[in-house]
Amino acid sequence: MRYSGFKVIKEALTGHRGWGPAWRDAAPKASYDYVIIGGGGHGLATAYYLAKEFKQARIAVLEKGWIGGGNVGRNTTIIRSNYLLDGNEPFYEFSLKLWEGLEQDLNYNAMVSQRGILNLIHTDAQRDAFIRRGNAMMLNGADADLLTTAQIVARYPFLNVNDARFPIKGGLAQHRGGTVRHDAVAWGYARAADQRGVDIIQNCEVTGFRIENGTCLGVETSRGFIGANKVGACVAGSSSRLMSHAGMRLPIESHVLQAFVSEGLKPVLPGVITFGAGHFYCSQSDKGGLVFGGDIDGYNSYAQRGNLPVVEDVCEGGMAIFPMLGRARLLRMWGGIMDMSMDGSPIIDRTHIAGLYFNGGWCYGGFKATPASGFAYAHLLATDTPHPTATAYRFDRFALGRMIDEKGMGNQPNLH
Amino acid sequence: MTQENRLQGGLIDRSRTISFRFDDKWMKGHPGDTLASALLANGVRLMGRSFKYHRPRGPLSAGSEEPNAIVELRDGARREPNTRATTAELFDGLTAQSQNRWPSLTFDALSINDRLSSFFAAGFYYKTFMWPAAFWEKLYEPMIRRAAGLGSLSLQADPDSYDKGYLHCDLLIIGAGPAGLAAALTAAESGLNVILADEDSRPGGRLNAETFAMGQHSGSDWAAETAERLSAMPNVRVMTRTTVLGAFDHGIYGALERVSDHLPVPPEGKPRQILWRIYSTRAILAAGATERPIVFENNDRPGIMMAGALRAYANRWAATPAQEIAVFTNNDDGHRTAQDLLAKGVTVTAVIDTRPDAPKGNGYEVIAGGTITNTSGRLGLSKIEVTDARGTRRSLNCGALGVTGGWNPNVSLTCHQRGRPTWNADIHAFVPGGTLPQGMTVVGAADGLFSTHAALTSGADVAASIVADLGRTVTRPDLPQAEDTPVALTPFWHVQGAKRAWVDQQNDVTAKDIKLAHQENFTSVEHLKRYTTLGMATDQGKTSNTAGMAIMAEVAGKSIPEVGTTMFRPPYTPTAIGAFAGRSRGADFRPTRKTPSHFWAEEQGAVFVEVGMWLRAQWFPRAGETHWRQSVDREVLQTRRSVGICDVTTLGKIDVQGADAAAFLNMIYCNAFAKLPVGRTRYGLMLREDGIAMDDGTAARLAEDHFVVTTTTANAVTVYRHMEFVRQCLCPDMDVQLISTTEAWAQFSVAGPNARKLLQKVVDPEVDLSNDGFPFMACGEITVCGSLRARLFRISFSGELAYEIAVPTRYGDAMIRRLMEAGREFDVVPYGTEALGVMRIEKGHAAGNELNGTTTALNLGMGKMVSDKKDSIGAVLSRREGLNTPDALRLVGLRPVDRANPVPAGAHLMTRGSPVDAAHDQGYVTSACYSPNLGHAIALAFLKSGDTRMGEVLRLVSPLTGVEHDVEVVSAHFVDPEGERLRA
Amino acid sequence: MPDLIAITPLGATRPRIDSHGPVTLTEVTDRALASVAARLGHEAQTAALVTSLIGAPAPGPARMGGTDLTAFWMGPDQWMLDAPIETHEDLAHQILAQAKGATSVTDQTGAWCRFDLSGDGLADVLERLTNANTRAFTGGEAQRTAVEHMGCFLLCHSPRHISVIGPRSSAGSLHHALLTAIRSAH
Amino acid sequence: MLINHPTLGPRDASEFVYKGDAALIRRPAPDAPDALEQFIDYGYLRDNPAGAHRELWFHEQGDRSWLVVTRDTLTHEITDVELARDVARREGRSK
Repeated sequence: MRYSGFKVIKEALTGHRGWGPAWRDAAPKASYDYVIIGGGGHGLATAYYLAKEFKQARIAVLEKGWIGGGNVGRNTTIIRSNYLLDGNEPFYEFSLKLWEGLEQDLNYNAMVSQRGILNLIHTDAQRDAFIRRGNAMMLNGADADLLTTAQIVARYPFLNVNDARFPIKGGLAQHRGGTVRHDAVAWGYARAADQRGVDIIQNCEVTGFRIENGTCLGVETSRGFIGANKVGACVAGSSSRLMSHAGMRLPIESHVLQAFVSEGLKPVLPGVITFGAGHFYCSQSDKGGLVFGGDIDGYNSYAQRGNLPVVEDVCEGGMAIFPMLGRARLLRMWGGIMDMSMDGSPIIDRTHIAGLYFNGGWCYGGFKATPASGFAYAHLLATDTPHPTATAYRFDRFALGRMIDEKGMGNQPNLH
Repeated sequence: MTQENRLQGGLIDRSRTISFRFDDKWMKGHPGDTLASALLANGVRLMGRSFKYHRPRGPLSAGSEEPNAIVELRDGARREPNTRATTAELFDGLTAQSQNRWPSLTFDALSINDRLSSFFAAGFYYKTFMWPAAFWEKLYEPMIRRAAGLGSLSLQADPDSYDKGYLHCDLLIIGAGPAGLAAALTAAESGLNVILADEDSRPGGRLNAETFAMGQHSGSDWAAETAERLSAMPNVRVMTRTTVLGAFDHGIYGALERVSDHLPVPPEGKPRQILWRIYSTRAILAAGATERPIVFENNDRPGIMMAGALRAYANRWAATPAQEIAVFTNNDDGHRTAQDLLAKGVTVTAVIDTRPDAPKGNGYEVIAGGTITNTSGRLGLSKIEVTDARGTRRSLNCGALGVTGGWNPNVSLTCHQRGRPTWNADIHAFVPGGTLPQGMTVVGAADGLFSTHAALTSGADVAASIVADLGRTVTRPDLPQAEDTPVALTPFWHVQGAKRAWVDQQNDVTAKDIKLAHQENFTSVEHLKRYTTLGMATDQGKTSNTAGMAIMAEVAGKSIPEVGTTMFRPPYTPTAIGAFAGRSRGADFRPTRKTPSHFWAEEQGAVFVEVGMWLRAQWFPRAGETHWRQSVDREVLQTRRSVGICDVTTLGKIDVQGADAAAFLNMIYCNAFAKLPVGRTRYGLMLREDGIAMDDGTAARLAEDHFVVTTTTANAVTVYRHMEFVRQCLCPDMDVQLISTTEAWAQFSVAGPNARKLLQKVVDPEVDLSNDGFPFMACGEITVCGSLRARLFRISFSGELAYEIAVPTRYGDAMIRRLMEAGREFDVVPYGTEALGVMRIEKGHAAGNELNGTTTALNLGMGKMVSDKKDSIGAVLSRREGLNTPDALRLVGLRPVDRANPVPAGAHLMTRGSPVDAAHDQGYVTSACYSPNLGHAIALAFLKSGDTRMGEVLRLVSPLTGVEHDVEVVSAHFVDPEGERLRA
Repeated sequence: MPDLIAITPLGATRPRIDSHGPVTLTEVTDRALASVAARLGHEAQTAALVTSLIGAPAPGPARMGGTDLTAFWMGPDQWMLDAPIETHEDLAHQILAQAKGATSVTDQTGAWCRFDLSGDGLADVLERLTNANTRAFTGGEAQRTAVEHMGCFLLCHSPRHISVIGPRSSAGSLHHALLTAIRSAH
Repeated sequence: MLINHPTLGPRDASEFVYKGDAALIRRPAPDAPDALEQFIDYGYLRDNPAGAHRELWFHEQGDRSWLVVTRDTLTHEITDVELARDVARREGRSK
């Protein structure tokens, strides 16, 4: 069933009896060509593009809980392609382009909203670094704009420029950046994949891999064995737990990242603001909640919750630039498990086990990457060659010394 | 207006009458009122509008679970959006505005949404607004955003201050109702260090809302006396107006104390609120329970309230929403409500009890087995339609309706560490279950024990067992006799056949929305919540979640526990962001570090720049200089011509001592230090274990077993941490001791041809500064200005004949003045970080812009420094092939072919004639400046195989800043490449 | 004596004193500091050195000791010595003379600023600044912790007299934080 | 979180700086024939368990000790804390 304004009106007048399920609850079959482990944004997108772009069939997505229950359902909804390094920027720009056409492609309104993202500059050295970044973005075909303090204050008159500890000296903007209604991304991909015959199997936890002489034959699950020609792992924060069943150790640590939302407020923030010096970034949802976050808690964790010091640190950053926030109330805080990689960049690659593929290490950048990650992973699964924008996301880059370290923090995941 | 609905009695202070304003009306109330109770007393039921349909709404509750009666409190910069009228304490002159309505609360244009509601069913927006694509951002979204949101921010800086604090206790008791008070008495009299926190201004919990007797006293009197008794004890801290908002790891709780919210403005110097971090050995949750509604047609009109709230308004605040009230119940509380209202002289039209076997009424009509099938009244309830057991409908006039579907224990805090509540079939509610936060026990109504007697005994018993656990002897207090009525309830969640029945009143989620979610396969409780927005409003679903689960269970053919609950998250109630920030805001966001010469530099009118937490002089403008470049050029030229002085105290200094000090430096630096003679300094490059350059600096050997290591300003802390890691974790038995001395010494660089002459005038006579006596890279301990101990290093960042002289910090101010005075005959200049930067670029020295965390020794042109004769951190991984490719980036110098052109840092480099895109990127400019010595711009850059491309002309491009022209690759050593000046 | 005039951490020639309610806040500038750390295998000698210097047992973890010349614990086998500056302007070298290669000594006088809180209700002030349980202090505690993002030592001479020793470069920020907390609490 | 410091008792985790898996104490021998492979494993591969995790914390706002903390990454419960220097010695890092 296609969604449309007319359909909405028709159903409204006929008591909404015509709406069917957004996706079927499929029962697992004995085997598939492709089994994608993880019903998050990336897994569902992978299944969708496998079916749509690569004309593959017999695809299943296995989800241990409810689809979209991982980071796609608990992030701060930002999309952008303001990366510095050649290994990253083309990929994220590809992703941003996919976002731009996503809703028509999926026939689902995920509220892709390009109201812009702004990174504040506080020192000359920072400006040098942001100019280099902005140039790298433009050389990769993305948009970037260097703003003066006056231009920024004109757009955000309530920014603290009077008694700021770190005075604002300008900013790097990407006007095509913005936000997307996060849950809708999972539901939109699920619905579109389902319509192309993908089996979405919830409450089906993968407990092991069946591997014989170096080849993966399928997965053991809480609902029995499921055979597969190709198995694609796509479980973000749970990557190490899952791949340990295949005897793999990963260049990944799992960390908790907290995020926050305020009570609903009339619109004040048009776009996304990032205050690096204060470890704070913020946007305002269409419902009016200020959605904000900051650094990860910084210790290995699989508990989807954090602690007070980071909550306070983030709010300090917020008050430092938005002193009007004092009387806005924090409504809810939550945590997600980030698959923090050793250089802060992801992995989309084959494993040493034939038929077993891996997608992970997204740190806290996974949401904006959802379409490109799904597309590139589908490309790898279908063709056994990396997508042109994802050639650098290899396991062996650490052994070869070809790290993609945007922040220059080295092999310590909690610093990325 | 008169207080037409003010009743007799209550716990308000009638001796004082205070004024407040709601929208444009001034009204009267009494101390002890909340905004909601005062408005009700003044005959106001309509207090707000709902989020989506802008339906008229009045208070549903009398507490922090309130979904409807939310207002903008106060004006101007102090405006607080979305404030619950039910918890806002009334003060004289209080002002409040209704919100989310236009033009007025009684006439709201957007209430048109209500008429169009069938088009706005759950999730409708996911299905439309997609054509044409461009319209989303241009038309649809702006429209939606304008309509969205509730209250509005003032857009001004919050004028109030906030504190943070830290408390420690043996036992934290959350909630000062009967259970909490009994627990506190027991623990306190047994000698524990107790904190008793309650969100209300008045201890007692439901005791203040009910007519229960506690022995000889009224419940509220007993609570007040008990709280007083506790407050008087030295080992107890009673904290009212304090909400425990979250249970964090290891017995740490977050709590918000509202110090001044009940006052017009906070007293001078005092905070508005304090965020407390409470460290507790044990905790008792006595947070009580929240009443839940029954869902029926048009159940959201102003005047329709929780039955318990009606009792609270009548008994505590002597206020009622109307003089004619009906009650809709599935349990005996409905009848208690009727009796309390009657006792206050309010007419009870009827009690509609869903139970066929409902108890007889005592002075009021009971409609047993009846339900409410509709209501009317545009801006407030006027009639209800009742359908009795035989299906006969009749209409009853009433201005208010009390609804009760039973009570839900407040389990929220038990779930903050992912514990899941379990279903208790006896009371038909979720009770604490799963793994509770470490050290937490639950008592009273929060644990599903609903009688006052059970609350008292469970509180006392649990406290006693904790006392015993902590090894103290238990002293049991005398507790009064209290009611012990059993729960009499027959589950009844919603009236069948309703077309528009509200589950989540603030977010306008109806029973039909929940059924639609199920129809579209959003059946997981998390999907239900996210698709319909059930429970995501500012009340976090405190009154709506269970009914929502029940309806979903019914349509899904499951039991309520099978449907389960969503995750409870902190904070327990929405909390001001300012409180989480405390005093760390504005200029006090982070501490400021000042150099020893800061006060002197201020006198000179220096311009300062942030470097980490430090403020450093960036340049020293002189009269007549209109552009910073004039000042910087002058400082550079004068330093190279004669002599200049710069405060370099901010560089990290780490004292390294011990028999193995040299071996230790060999480990942390990639180059060798073992053979460095005493009295000499050496440049050192530190790698991270991954082979990337981490930091650079110098190490001066003051004695066989004593070095002073310097780090860059930015990395001082991380390098020290790293060195301690190597010392304690990798080399535990090296005899080496580390301590930071960054702040112990005021250090000044004295640079320029006349540096020696100048210093000679300051050091004590016996110090030999001659080139032989104190050659380049020498170091030593000397005395200056008459026996003051100092350290002297002959090192040079500027490339000039230069020394760094260090004196005890307290003398730094005097020292800079003395040096400037001694240098007057040489026209000495102070120079700032800009001139420092220019001179180091002229010399091709790498700094932060080059050591950016991705560059190797090879990139920096120091590949040969990485010794393979010894083990050192990072040496092995620096040998990976990807870090040693022939086309690796190399540090080079650049100058514009047309000397008039700038060379901006951050620009990229392209081979001439090649396309200008990322695929053809050859490198980038790291540092750039105008060289006053050369008379044109110069830059340092990383260039692919740069070492083999000297003289090549490249295309420099900076599309971001609109620069594109040719530059020539040259040696990075622009000035004095042979280094004769610094050895002079 | 050098012919230079030292200034206080707050930048004046005379120490700053503030009073509010029951609390007095005093900038203390008349103390010399030097840290000592045991050389490997000389832990006992170093403890003995500290003992002899302060005329009392070398203080254990998070404790201070001594009367005129005092010491407080900084870390494993590491102490800070604290003496009147007029008699010990050159404390580090005075100790070094007795260290006999068993102990590493470092001059710390210039590295720190010190503010003394005296009067009643000091815990009410400090509980708004640090997570240290200062209410439980009875005297003799020496705890290193963070105060408003600054690494500080809290020395409890008595519940009515507590020193806050912080990084000298941040003296202004520390003084401001202390004063604000005093005004907020009293 | 609270970390029960072996010499100082329970201290707020916000006084500490986290580094990572305590396996970082086991730095390979640089002269081994397969030193490069060993260092790649040491530098980049982690067990990242969901459960008991031995990890390194530095008491930066305290006594400057590196600690080895055994903490459950699912519940954050801490079951053991040692001075890293003692652990390093026990693991044979004495020269």
